[in-house]
Amino acid sequence: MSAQQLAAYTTSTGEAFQFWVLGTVAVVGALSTVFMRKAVHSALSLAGTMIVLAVFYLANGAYFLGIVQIVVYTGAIMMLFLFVVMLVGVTAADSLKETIKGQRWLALLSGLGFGILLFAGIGNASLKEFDGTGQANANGNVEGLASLIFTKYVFAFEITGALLITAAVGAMVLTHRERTERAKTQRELAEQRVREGRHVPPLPAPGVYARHNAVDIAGLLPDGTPSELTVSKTLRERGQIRDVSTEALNDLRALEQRAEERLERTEIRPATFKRTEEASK
Amino acid sequence: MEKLIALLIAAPLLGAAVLLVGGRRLDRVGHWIGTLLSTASFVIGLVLFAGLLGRNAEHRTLIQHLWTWVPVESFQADVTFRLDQLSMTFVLLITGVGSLIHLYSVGYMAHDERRRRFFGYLNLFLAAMLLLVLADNYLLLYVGWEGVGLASYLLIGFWQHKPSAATAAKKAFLVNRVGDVGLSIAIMLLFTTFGTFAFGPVLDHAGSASEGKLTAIALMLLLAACGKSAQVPLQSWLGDAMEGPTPVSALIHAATMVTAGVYLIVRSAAVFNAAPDAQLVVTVVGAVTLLFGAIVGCAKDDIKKALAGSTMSQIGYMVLAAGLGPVGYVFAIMHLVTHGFFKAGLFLGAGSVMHGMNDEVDMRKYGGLRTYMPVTFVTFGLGYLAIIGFPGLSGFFSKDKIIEAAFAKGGTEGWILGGAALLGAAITAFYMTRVMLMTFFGEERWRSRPTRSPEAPSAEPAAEHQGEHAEPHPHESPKVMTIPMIVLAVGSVFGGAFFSVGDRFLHWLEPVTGHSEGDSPLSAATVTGATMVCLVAGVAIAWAQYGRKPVPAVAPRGSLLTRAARRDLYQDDLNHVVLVRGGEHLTRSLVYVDHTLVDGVVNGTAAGFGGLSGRLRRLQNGFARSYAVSMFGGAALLVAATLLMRAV
Amino acid sequence: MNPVNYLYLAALLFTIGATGVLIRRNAIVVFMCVELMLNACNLAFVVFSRMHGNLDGQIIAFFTMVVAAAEVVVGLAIIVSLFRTRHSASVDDASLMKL
Amino acid sequence: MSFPLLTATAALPALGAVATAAVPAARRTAAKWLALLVSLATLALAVVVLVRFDPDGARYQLTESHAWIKAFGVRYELGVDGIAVALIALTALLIPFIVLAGWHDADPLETGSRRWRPTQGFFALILAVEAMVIISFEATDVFVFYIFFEAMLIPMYFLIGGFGDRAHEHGEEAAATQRSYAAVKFLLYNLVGGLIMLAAVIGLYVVAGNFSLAEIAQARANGTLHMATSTERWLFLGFFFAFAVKAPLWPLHTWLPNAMQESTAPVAVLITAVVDKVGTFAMLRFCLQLFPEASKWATPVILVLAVISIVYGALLAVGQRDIKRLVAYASISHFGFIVLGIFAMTSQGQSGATLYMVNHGISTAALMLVAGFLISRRGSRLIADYGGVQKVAPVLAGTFLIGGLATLSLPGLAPFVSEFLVLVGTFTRYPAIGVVATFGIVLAALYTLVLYQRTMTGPVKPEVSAMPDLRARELVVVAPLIVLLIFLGVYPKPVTDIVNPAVKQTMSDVQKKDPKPEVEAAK
Repeated sequence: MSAQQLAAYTTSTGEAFQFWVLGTVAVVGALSTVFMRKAVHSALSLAGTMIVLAVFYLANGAYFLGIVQIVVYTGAIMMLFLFVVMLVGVTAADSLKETIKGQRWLALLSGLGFGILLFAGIGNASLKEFDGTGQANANGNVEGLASLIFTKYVFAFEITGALLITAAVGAMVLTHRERTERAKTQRELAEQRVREGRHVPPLPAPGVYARHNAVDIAGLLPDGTPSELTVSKTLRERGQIRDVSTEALNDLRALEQRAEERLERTEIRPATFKRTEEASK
Repeated sequence: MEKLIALLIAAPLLGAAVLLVGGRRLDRVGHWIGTLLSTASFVIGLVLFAGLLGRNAEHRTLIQHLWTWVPVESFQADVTFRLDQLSMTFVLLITGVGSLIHLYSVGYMAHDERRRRFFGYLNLFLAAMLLLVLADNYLLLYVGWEGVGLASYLLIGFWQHKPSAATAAKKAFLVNRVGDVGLSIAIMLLFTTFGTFAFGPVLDHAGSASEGKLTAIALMLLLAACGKSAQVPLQSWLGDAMEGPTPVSALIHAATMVTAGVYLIVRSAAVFNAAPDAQLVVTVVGAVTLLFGAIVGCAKDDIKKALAGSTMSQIGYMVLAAGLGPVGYVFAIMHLVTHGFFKAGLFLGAGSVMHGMNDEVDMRKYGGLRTYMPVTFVTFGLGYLAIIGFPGLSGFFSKDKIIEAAFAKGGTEGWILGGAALLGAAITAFYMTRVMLMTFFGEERWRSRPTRSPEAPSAEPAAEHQGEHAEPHPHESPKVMTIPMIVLAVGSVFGGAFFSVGDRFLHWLEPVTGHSEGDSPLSAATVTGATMVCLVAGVAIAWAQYGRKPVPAVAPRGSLLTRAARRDLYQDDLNHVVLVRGGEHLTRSLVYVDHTLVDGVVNGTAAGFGGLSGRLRRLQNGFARSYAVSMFGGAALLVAATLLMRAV
Repeated sequence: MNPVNYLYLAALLFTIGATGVLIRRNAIVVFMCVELMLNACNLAFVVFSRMHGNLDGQIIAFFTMVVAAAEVVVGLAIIVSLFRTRHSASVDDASLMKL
Repeated sequence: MSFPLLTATAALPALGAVATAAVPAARRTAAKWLALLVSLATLALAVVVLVRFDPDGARYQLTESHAWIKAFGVRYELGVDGIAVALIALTALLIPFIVLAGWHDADPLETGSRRWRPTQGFFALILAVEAMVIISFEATDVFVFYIFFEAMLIPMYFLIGGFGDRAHEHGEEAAATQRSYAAVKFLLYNLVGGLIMLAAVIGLYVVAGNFSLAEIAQARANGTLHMATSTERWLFLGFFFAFAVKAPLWPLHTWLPNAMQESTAPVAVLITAVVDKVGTFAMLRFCLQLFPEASKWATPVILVLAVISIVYGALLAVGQRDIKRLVAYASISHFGFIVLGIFAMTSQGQSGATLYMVNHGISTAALMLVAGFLISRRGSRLIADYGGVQKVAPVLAGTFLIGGLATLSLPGLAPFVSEFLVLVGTFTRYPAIGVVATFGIVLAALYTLVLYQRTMTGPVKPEVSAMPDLRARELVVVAPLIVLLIFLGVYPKPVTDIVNPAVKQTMSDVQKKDPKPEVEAAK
């Protein structure tokens, strides 16, 4: 057989080495995509797998795809994922505990079976001849693809174009929130409050200390516990309220100490105190 | 002249339509419209009668064909009228008595706010009855037949707010329906036998049919007659029918409708003549009813019910006569006519009495009324003499002839039937005398009257608004009521004589019904003598019982027979137990079966499928992921399948 | 080494992705797993095109990417609006297919 | 290509249905008037058909034929014989009354709801039913007939399930459940029948190779199409079962009482007076024409079933406590008469049966609609809740009585003629069965009079003491029906003239002659 063919179905040891190393990486990435508890981590590991795949494309002579894989997939789509993850809540980690009875076992079972079957299928499929992409890529991989896309697959191409447009519009429609009813005026809101009878007065303000404008610090109730009402809904849902009840008490205690220290001295110099008062004017 | 026949029916029919559709605005004149139209019909009848008399005997049949009614292949029913001597007789009786009773009702129903409707129904009845007797084929006759049934239903139940009246009406209609089944089966048999059911062809060819078929037809006709004419075993409705206003009882349940059965038999003479067995059955029915009615009539304290019993028995006479064949037909009709006079008269008299007595119907609350209502007394008395067959009065001639004819039947049957007829005459004399005595003689039991006795329910609503315990002030009825009574009384006095002198009636009817002199084992004189003896005996016994000693105001327990007779010889109770109760149970069980069995099977299968699908439904738990699992598993199976395919 | 191993890898990734789809409840992660499966397919296609020495496989892979992009856009949009309405991205919460 | 009259007759109500459904929710009255006008226009068209139809002409007239599904040789073939014409006329005649009677039945309980538009739906559905009924009377292609025979169920289902009586003893939600039960029952029964018929239709296609009634009958007649006896019998049973369910024949009748009891009076009339007629009509047109031998083979059993229906229905009617159920069972009894007449295989029987379909339609309409007015006044269907109505509302009671008398087929009213024809027709060939059936008339009198007595007579119940008499609209509904009952009772010739030739045809299909009388006495 010619070297050409030989090159076709056996590969250089370099490629073999690359395959075994990166392949493991890819599999690990895939597995961690599945088993990471936090969506962010899954997304990142998936990105890793994709990059590995991009390399494999290049190795298989699909230069254009390789680049596209990196630019479009890893660059765009995965970023999109991350955006959404952030939108939905980075911190929101879902438990891997299964709710549907027997679901997990069935899933693993069928997955295993499917995998085995695939392997068997590939195994006894006679895939010996690899006449590589040599002459296919003779005058450039991109040109080759282009000539195919704009001749043979032109209709499919156009249709996918249309599909993309539709998808874009669809995404906008889905995510765009139409204001169905007129925004309530202050007056109406007030009336509603009175009608509902809860919180007739305005909500209590968050406990703000001079040292920073902390909307995320709940105001404290007389017994020193933080009041949920004082912080905005979003923060409450994100669970990002900073509970400062204890440190507030500590500060108070510290204050008292200092006051006592003061008290020992202030008795003899009220004038200065007054003067300072005037000075402050 | 044929053209006039339709008018006979049209006049009262128009009246009925106008009065029933007209609404309240006719309330003031309604009764006069009704009376006028029935009288008009009577006048037309007279004109036609004159016309018939003008012709010679064999051309006295007028046919008027109006239109083809139901044409389906060989089944051809036409609306055709036939006016011959027989129907002419009926026409005159119906319209004549009818008009009188219309007149009477004007007074009698004066206080009823639904009088217009009442007259509408009366006219409807007249129309239907005329249709019945004028029809030229059995199917058209059937229409009239049911029409009078409807009218009687409406009139019996005229005071519908009384459950008793409504029930009585329903009962009457239902019992009649049973008879109608007979009539319709008879018509079907006629159709299958002769291919037609028009009087002409059927009666002409009656002889050529097989006797079995003819007997069947005749028996079915008899069943119909029993229903309509209240003959045993379908007599039970007549007594209750007295719930209706008295004029109704007089017109429908004494003079005309109940005699339709006799008309049917006489009309189908040819068929009966060819079916001797059927004839025998007819005579037996007649004889039995004659005694049955008479016995019942003896025991009733309700004056109308007593008269109803007597009606039953008198019609029994007619049926008996009709069953005797050509010997009896003429006399059956003659007795029918005379009976029409005096029985109507008696009922009107009874009505007049009730009118004067706050609508009290219990004879035990009457007594000594002759001085208070002389006209009623006289007319009633004449009717009484007529019905018991007092020599010279109409009842005498007609009934006597029937008894003769019964003996003339010959053989043991002849003796039995004749004996029954004689006995009947005696009992008739007894109970009529009883009625007479209890009502018009004896001390005045209505003074300081006690509470009304339970078994005599008030027949009229007037009782309610006149107050229960108001002591009645017996008084003569107004002219408008007495005049018809007088006319009828005249008829019941002279009718019989007029008909019998020179056998006028015989010659008049003979062409239609045919006539043959039977050879009686007894001479006419003997029979008459025997009848007289029975009559005297009956009167004497009645006098002994009710004339001499005072009548107790509350009915005594009485002998076994009396009690039985009070309850219509338990025949009604039998019906109730067997038919009503049985029927109720049957329907109830059927309803149950329909619900559980017939429906249950279907619902069962339905439930089965429901359960199955309920189980299958568990798979669809709505979780996308479990659907995905099944999908994935399916995919795996597909791969496996393909691999296997490649393997083999 | 025989390039067929690429195919084995693809199969492996595909299976992993599929299983992930089945066992994860977070819609986003499920989505990622779908992407993983798609990529596995792409790899297979690329390898096939190498196998047959023409570019059709790559073309198909290319189209797959495009479609996947479209699908991701729409899918994520759906997830977002879903999250807006029911404050959760769990696929089990959207069990509306049940009657 | 002349004007497609038959198509128009069916299409007009169909379009009307669409138009009515499209009327905006607020304009309820407009929808009503539209529906009424459409139904009247349809009536006019039906009259045109009636006039254009020549009784002594060809068997099928005003025929239309267009290729439809070439693959199975399905042709859109329409054509009417006398029987069909009579029934089309009946349908077109009754619908306006039904619409008028149901004028307020579908008014929404709470007004102002913008989306909910029951009124439009109600009348649209009625018109849809009319269209389908008419076209299934016209179809001479088995397949076309089958389609509409089945499609009819859909609007009927919604009419029964969606628009029940407001009057219910156990309150509204109980009414709703019972209603849906009735609707589902109706649907299931008829669907099962329809499925079996579908099998038979396919079988017929396999045997005959096309669906055209005329062609198949022709081929049967001149022997070019031979069916094995067993095949013919199976096919016959398949068809007959569906029709027997629709008719309904004992023991397949139990859907009718529920359906009629739960639906409003006009819909009940629609069911029993119009839709069910398709079943009996189809027996006459398809069973006898396509499978004469099998029909004759099955006759004894069918006659027995029919007699059972007559007596059984009547007895159960006597036992009912619910006015509408009573009428329903009475109808079952009457359908027994119709089937009896059809399968007696005499010209009297079959003419009578056809006439019976028409008369029963009118009489039931009269009785049921008046009953509906009564129920809508008192708000209860139980007979026991009434009494003495006659004194309060004499006109209502009077019309009710006339309707009842028609139901017990009193001579002088239309049903008598048909019933007697059926009885005679049966009697001439099967005397015993004829006699048994005749006793049905006693039972008919029983249940009718019991109903009248309990509701209308007796002392006035306090609940009904304030009951208003018939209003103008209701009179307009009832009066014409009554006039018609009387007219057809006195002069049914117009109908018989149309029907007789068609019946003669059918008789020749089954090669039967009327039995000859013993004595030829007829002039």
